[in-house]
Amino acid sequence: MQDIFEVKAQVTTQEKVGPDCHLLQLAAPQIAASARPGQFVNVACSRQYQYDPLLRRPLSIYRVSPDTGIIELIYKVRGRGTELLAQKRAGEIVAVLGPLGKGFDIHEGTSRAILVAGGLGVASLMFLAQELAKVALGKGEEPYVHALIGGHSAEEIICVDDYSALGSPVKVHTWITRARLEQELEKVLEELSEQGVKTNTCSLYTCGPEGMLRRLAAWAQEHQMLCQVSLESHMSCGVGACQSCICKTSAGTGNTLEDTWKYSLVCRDGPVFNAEEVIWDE
Amino acid sequence: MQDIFEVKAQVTTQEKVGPDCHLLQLAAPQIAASARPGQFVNVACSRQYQYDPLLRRPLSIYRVSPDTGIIELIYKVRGRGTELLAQKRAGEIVAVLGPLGKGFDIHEGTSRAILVAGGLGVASLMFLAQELAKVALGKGEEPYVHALIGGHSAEEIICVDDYSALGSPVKVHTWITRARLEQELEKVLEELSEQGVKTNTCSLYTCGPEGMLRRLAAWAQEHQMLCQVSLESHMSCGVGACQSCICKTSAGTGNTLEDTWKYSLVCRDGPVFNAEEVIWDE
Amino acid sequence: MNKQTAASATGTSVDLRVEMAGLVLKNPVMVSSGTFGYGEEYSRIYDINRLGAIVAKATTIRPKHGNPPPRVVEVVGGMLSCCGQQNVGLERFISEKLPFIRTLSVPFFANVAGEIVDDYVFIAEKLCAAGGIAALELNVSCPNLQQGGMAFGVDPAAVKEIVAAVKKISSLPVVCKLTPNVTDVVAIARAAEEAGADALSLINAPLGMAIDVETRRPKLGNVVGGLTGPAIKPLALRMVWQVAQSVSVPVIGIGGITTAEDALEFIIAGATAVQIGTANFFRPLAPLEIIAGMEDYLKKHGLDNIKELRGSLELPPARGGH
Amino acid sequence: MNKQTAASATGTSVDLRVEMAGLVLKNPVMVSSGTFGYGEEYSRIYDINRLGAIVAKATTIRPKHGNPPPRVVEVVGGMLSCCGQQNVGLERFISEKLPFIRTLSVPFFANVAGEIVDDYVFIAEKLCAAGGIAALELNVSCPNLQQGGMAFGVDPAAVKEIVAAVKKISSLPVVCKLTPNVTDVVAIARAAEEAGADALSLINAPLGMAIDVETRRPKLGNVVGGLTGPAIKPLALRMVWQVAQSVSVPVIGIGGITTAEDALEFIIAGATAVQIGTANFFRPLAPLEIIAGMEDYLKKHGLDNIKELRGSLELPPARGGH
Ligand SMILES: Cc1cc2nc3c(=O)[nH]c(=O)nc-3n(C[C@H](O)[C@H](O)[C@H](O)COP(=O)(O)OP(=O)(O)OC[C@H]3O[C@@H](n4cnc5c(N)ncnc54)[C@H](O)[C@@H]3O)c2cc1C
Ligand SMILES: Cc1cc2nc3c(=O)[nH]c(=O)nc-3n(C[C@H](O)[C@H](O)[C@H](O)COP(=O)(O)OP(=O)(O)OC[C@H]3O[C@@H](n4cnc5c(N)ncnc54)[C@H](O)[C@@H]3O)c2cc1C
Ligand SMILES: Cc1cc2nc3c(=O)[nH]c(=O)nc-3n(C[C@H](O)[C@H](O)[C@H](O)COP(=O)(O)O)c2cc1C
Ligand SMILES: Cc1cc2nc3c(=O)[nH]c(=O)nc-3n(C[C@H](O)[C@H](O)[C@H](O)COP(=O)(O)O)c2cc1C
Ligand code: FES
Ligand code: FES
Repeated sequence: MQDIFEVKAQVTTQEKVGPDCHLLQLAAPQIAASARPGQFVNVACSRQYQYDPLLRRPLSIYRVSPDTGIIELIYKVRGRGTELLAQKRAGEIVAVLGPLGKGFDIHEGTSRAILVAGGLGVASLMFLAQELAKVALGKGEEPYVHALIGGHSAEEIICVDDYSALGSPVKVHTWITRARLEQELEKVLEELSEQGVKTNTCSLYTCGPEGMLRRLAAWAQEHQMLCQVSLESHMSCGVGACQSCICKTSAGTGNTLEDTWKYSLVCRDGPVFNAEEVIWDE
Repeated sequence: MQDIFEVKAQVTTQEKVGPDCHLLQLAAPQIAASARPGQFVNVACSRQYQYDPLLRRPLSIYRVSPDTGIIELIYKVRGRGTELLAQKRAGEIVAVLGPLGKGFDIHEGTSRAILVAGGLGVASLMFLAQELAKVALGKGEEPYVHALIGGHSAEEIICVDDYSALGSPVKVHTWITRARLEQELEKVLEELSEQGVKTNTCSLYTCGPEGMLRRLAAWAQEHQMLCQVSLESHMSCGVGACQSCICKTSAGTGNTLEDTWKYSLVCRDGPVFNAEEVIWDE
Repeated sequence: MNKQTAASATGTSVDLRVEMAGLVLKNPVMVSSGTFGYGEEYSRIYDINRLGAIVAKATTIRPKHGNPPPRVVEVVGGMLSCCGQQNVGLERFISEKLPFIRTLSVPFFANVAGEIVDDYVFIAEKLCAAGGIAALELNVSCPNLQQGGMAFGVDPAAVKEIVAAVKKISSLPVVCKLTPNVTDVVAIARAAEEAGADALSLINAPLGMAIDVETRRPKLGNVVGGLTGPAIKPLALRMVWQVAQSVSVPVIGIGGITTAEDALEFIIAGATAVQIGTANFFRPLAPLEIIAGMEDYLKKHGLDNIKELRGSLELPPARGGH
Repeated sequence: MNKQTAASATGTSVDLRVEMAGLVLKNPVMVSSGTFGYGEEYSRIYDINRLGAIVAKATTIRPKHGNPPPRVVEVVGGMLSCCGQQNVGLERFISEKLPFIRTLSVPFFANVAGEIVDDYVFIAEKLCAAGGIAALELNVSCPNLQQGGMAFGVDPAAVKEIVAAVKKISSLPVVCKLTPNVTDVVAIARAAEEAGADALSLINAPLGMAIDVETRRPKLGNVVGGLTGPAIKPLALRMVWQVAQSVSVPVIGIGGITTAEDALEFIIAGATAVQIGTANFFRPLAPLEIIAGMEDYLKKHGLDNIKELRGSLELPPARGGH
C-alpha cells in the first residue's frame, strides 16, 4: 500500500481564480512526490488545537510539482472550513494528510481520452490531463485528450488556461448547461468518427455534480466507452477507518452479504470508481 | 442604570507595545461616550459564529476618545482568545459589549492619588490617571497623581510614556520586584510628608496580581488611606447574569444569610471594590 | 434608554405567536433560567419585552451563597459551571425582584428549586400569591435530600410526586424542567405529564468535569458542573425529539441554541418554544437575532405561521441495507 | 516504509508502562473501536506498534452493510456518526484481518457486538480460538433484541449477564465498554465488575441528532447517531472519575481525548489507560503526540512513572459557603 504523509505544509501561494474559487499552493514534498491523478488530500482548515471546524476537508490534488515539492489545490469557498482556508496567507502552516484514495486508471491502450469537468470537477481532472498529455507524446497528431470544462455560468468555468497550456495533446471545449454539454459531446464524437476513431477505444473520465456523472456514465455505456467517475461524499478520516463516506457499488466477488450491492468507501475504494460499479441512488 | 452597548467595532489600530502586549483601538462610539475609568468590555475574540473559544474575554478600557469614538485596550497574549485577538487587523470587526462594571470612585476631596499598577494593571489605571489629571488642574503645583508602574522585569513595564504624557499633574515611578515597590512607596510618603500632606487625605488605587493588591490594601489601611482595588475573576457574561465571577466581600447591610460575608460579582459589583470590603482568601 | 435592535428587518406578515400552558407568547424565543438573571441586567442592553418569555434564576426558600470559586471553566464548544443556586431566596425575590418584573410586558417564569418536595410546594404557594409571575418552572435537577441525594429528576416517581404536589396548589401553569442525566428521558417526561405538568422544558445541563493537570485539582470549585453551550445541542435535540413524540403537552427545547437555525431544528423536532441559555453570555443579542432569523426563514419558505413548522420533521423511508 | 515520528524527542528516563487485565501495555495510549479500522489504514501513516494497544472495529457474527448515508455530520466541537456497525463479520475478520493483526507487536483488542447474549458468547469463543487477539472489549451499547431494543448497556442485569457469560468461556481478558446514556454509570460499572470484567472502558458515544432546516430532514441517514469528539470530554471525564472511585478493576478513559493534557486529565481522574477516537480523524498523529506529551509532562513534574499520576486528583477541602 502507498504511504500516507501527514505534512505541516507551508502555504506558498493563495490566489483567487474565479468567483469564490481559490488556488492554494503548499509545500508538501512527500505528497508531491507520490501523488497520482485523482487522489486527494485531507486539509485542516482551522489552526492547530483550534476545534471549529473540527474535521478536515477533502480536496483533490489539482497539480503537483515533484521538483519543487509543491502541491496545488483549487477549492471553492462554501462553509466554515473553506472560509478559514481562504484566509491563510503565504508562510502560514496548513496540516494536510495525503495522498489519499485511489486515482484514475490510465489505460495505455486508449486511443482518445474524454475528460468532462463540471464546476470544481476541474480540480480533480487537471492532474490527469497533465499525465495523459505525457502519454500522448508517443501518439499521433490529433489531440489525445478532449477536455470539456463547464459550469453553471461563464464565469464559473475556471482553470481553462491551465488546461490549454498543456498544448497540442489537449483540446479544450467549454460548456454551460446540460444541453450545451451534450452538443459538445456530439461534436467530439463527430470529430472522432471523422478521424476514424471508434468510441469503444476511448476512455471517459469525469468529475462534477452527481447528476452529470450519472448521465455521462449512461452515455459512455451507450458508446461502449470505458468510464471512470470521481465521487464525493461527506468524510471524516479520509483513510478508510471511520466508514463515513459510503457509496453503493455492485457487490463483486467475495461478498458475504449475499446481496447484489455493498457499501464502498469513497475515501479508500475511490474517489474514482469504474462507472459500471456504481449503483446510483434512484 | 447605565446602558450597555453591543458594538460591532471596527479595528482601527493593532500594535505591539511590549512583550506579548498589544494595543487595540476600536471604533465603539457609544462605549467611548459613556465609559468611566475602571470599567471594562467583554470582547469576542473568535469570529461571528465561530465557537472556539466560545466565551468573550474581559479587558479593561485603557483609554477612550469620545470625540473620535475610539476605545483603546491593552492586553497580553496568554491563551486561545487573546491569541486570536492579536491577529485582528485594521478594518476587521470585533464584537464588544460595554461599558461594564463599576469603575473607580474619584474622591474630589482627596489631596493626592497614588496609583499602583502591576503588570497589565496599567490597562485599568490609565483612564483613571487621565481623569485624575483633569481633576488636578484646579489644584496646587505638586503632582496630584503618583503613578507607580511595575512588572516582573524592566521590559514588562509598559505604557510608561502614556502616563508621562499626562504632564505635570502626574508623576511616574517605576518598580521591579516587591522590595522595590515598597521603597518607591516609602519615597512617595516622604515626599508627601515634606509637602505637609497627611496620608489620610490620600487615595490609593491599584490593579495587578492579587498578592500585590492584598499587601497594598493592608498598607493603605495602616496609613488610613482610602483604597480601591480592581479585581479579576473568570467571567462568562460580564453583566451580572451568570454568577460566575464571584469574590468574597463583607456582608454589609441587608444580608439575609446572617453571615459575615457574601459572594459579590466582580463583573457587576466590581471590578473595583473598596479594599476594606474585600475578604481575601487565606 | 438604549434599545438595540437585531440586524434583520422584522416584517409583519408572519405569525410567531405560540400558545403554551394557557399562555400566549408573542414568539417562541425564551431565555433560560440562570442565564438571564432577573432580566434587569439584559434590559440594559436591549428591550427585553421583545422576548417570548423570560425564566428567572432558580429560587430557593432561603438565600444561598452558592458554590466556592472557580465557578466557570471554558471547554470546547461550551462551558462548565457550578453556581450552586446562589440566589437571594424567596423572600427577597418577592420583595426585591418582583417589583421590576411586574413592570415588564413579557411573561416571566419563576424557576423553583428545593431539597424536599415540600420546598417546591412552599415556594409555589408563595409565588402564586405574590402575583407578577406567569408560570412556574420546576427545576428537578436538584439533589433529593429525602432520597439520598440523587437528583429528583432522575426518578419518575419523584418527578411525579413533585409535579402533582405543586399542581394541586398552583394557580399558575406548571412547567417541569427535565435533566438529561438519565437513561430514559421519555419515562421521566411521561411521569411529569401524567402528574399534570402543563409543559415540559428540556434539557438542563449534563454533568461534566475538568481537571487542571498542572495542579491536579478540579477546575471547578464544586468539582463537577453543568455542561452547557453548543456542545450539548445534538444531545438536547435528540431528547426533545424523543419527548415531543411521546407526550401531548407542549415541549420547550433547551440546549446550546445560538442561531435561528439551531432554534428551528428544535421546533421542527417538535418543540413549541425554545430557551436560549449560554448564548446570552457570548452573543448577548442572540435572542433578538433568533427571532429575526425565524421570521426570515418563514418568509423564505412561504410559511405564515411558526406552528406549521412544529414537529414537521420528515423521517427517511424505512431503512434498507441492514 | 514511511514511519513518521512525533515532534517531541522521547527520552528514555520515564516509564509509561501500565498493566491492565493481565496485559502490559508499553504506554497507556490506545486507539478506540471504530476509529482505527483494523489498523491497516493508519499503518500507512506511522508505525502503529508504538501505540499502547489497538481496538478493532466492532465485530458481529454476520457481515453488515451498516446504515444508509449520510453517516457523518460535523457539529460544534464534535461529530455525529451512525455507521451501524458496518463490518466484514466474524468469519472474514478471522480470515482476512487477523493475519495482518498477527504481524503486529502491539496488543490488539477485538470489539464484540451482538443482539442477544449468545451472540457475544459465540463471537468470544471463536476469537479466543483463533489466536492473535490480546483481549475482548464488549460493546454493550447495542440494542438488546431480547429485551425490546433498549441497549444492553443501560441495564445492570443485562450487562452482568453478558459479561458473566463471556467470562465463563473466555481465555482472554474481558473489557466491558460502558455507554454514557444512563442515569447511573456507577451502577452499570459495578455490575460489570461483579460479573468478572477484567477492566472497564468508557465512554461510548452519547446519542445525538441534527436536522437540516432547509429540507426538514435528519442530517443522518439513521436519524440519531453517536456524538464524539472534544465536545463530550467533560461528560466522559466526570463518568470516568465516578467509576474509577467505585470499582477496583482498571478503567480505560475514552471521550474527546485530543491532546496529552486531555489524556492526563483522565489518568489523574483515575484511568489506567486512555483510548483516542475521533481525534484520529482530525489529527492523525494525535496518539503519538499524546505519548510524547505524557513523557514531557512526567519529566517536567519530576515523575518517573505514569502510575504515580493515576487517581492523583486532589479534591478541594470540604466546601464552605452553602
Ligand atoms: C474526494 C473529494 C475531493 C474534493 N475535491 C474538491 C476540490 O478539489 N475542490 C473543492 O472545492 N471541493 C472539493 N470537494 C468538496 C469539498 O470537500 C467541500 O466543498 C468542502 O468540504 C466544504 O467544506 P466547507 O467547510 O466549505 O463547508 P461546510 O458546509 O462547512 O462543510 C460541512 C461538512 O460537510 C462536508 N462537506 C460539505 N460539502 C461537501 C462535499 N461536497 N463533499 C464532501 N463533503 C462535504 C465537509 O467536509 C464538512 O464535514 C471534494 C470532496 C471530496 C469528497
Ligand atoms: C475585569 C477584568 C479586566 C481585565 N483587563 C485586562 C486587561 O486590560 N488586559 C489584559 O491583558 N488582561 C485583562 N484581564 C485578564 C484577561 O481577561 C485574561 O488575560 C484573558 O481573559 C485571558 O484570555 P486568553 O484567551 O488569553 O486565555 P485562556 O487561558 O484561553 O482563557 C481561558 C479562560 O480563562 C479566563 N481567564 C484566563 N485568565 C483570566 C484572568 N486573569 N482573569 C479573568 N479570566 C481569565 C478567560 O476569560 C477564559 O474564559 C482582565 C480580567 C478581568 C476580569
Ligand atoms: C450559569 C448557569 C446557571 C444556571 N442556572 C440554572 C438554574 O438556576 N435553574 C435551572 O433550571 N437551570 C439553570 N441553568 C441551566 C440552563 O437554564 C439551561 O438549561 C442550560 O444552560 C442548557 O442550555 P444552554 O446550552 O443554552 O445554556 C443554568 C445554566 C448556566 C450556564
Ligand atoms: C465513526 C465511529 C465508529 C465507532 N464504532 C464503534 C464500534 O464499532 N464499537 C465501539 O465500541 N465503539 C465505537 N465507536 C465509539 C468510539 O470507540 C468511542 O467510544 C467514542 O468515539 C468516544 O471517543 P472519542 O470522543 O474520542 O471519539 C465509534 C465511534 C466513531 C466516531
Ligand atoms: S472518510 Fe473515513 S472511511 Fe472514508
Ligand atoms: S461574569 Fe456573569 S455574573 Fe459576572
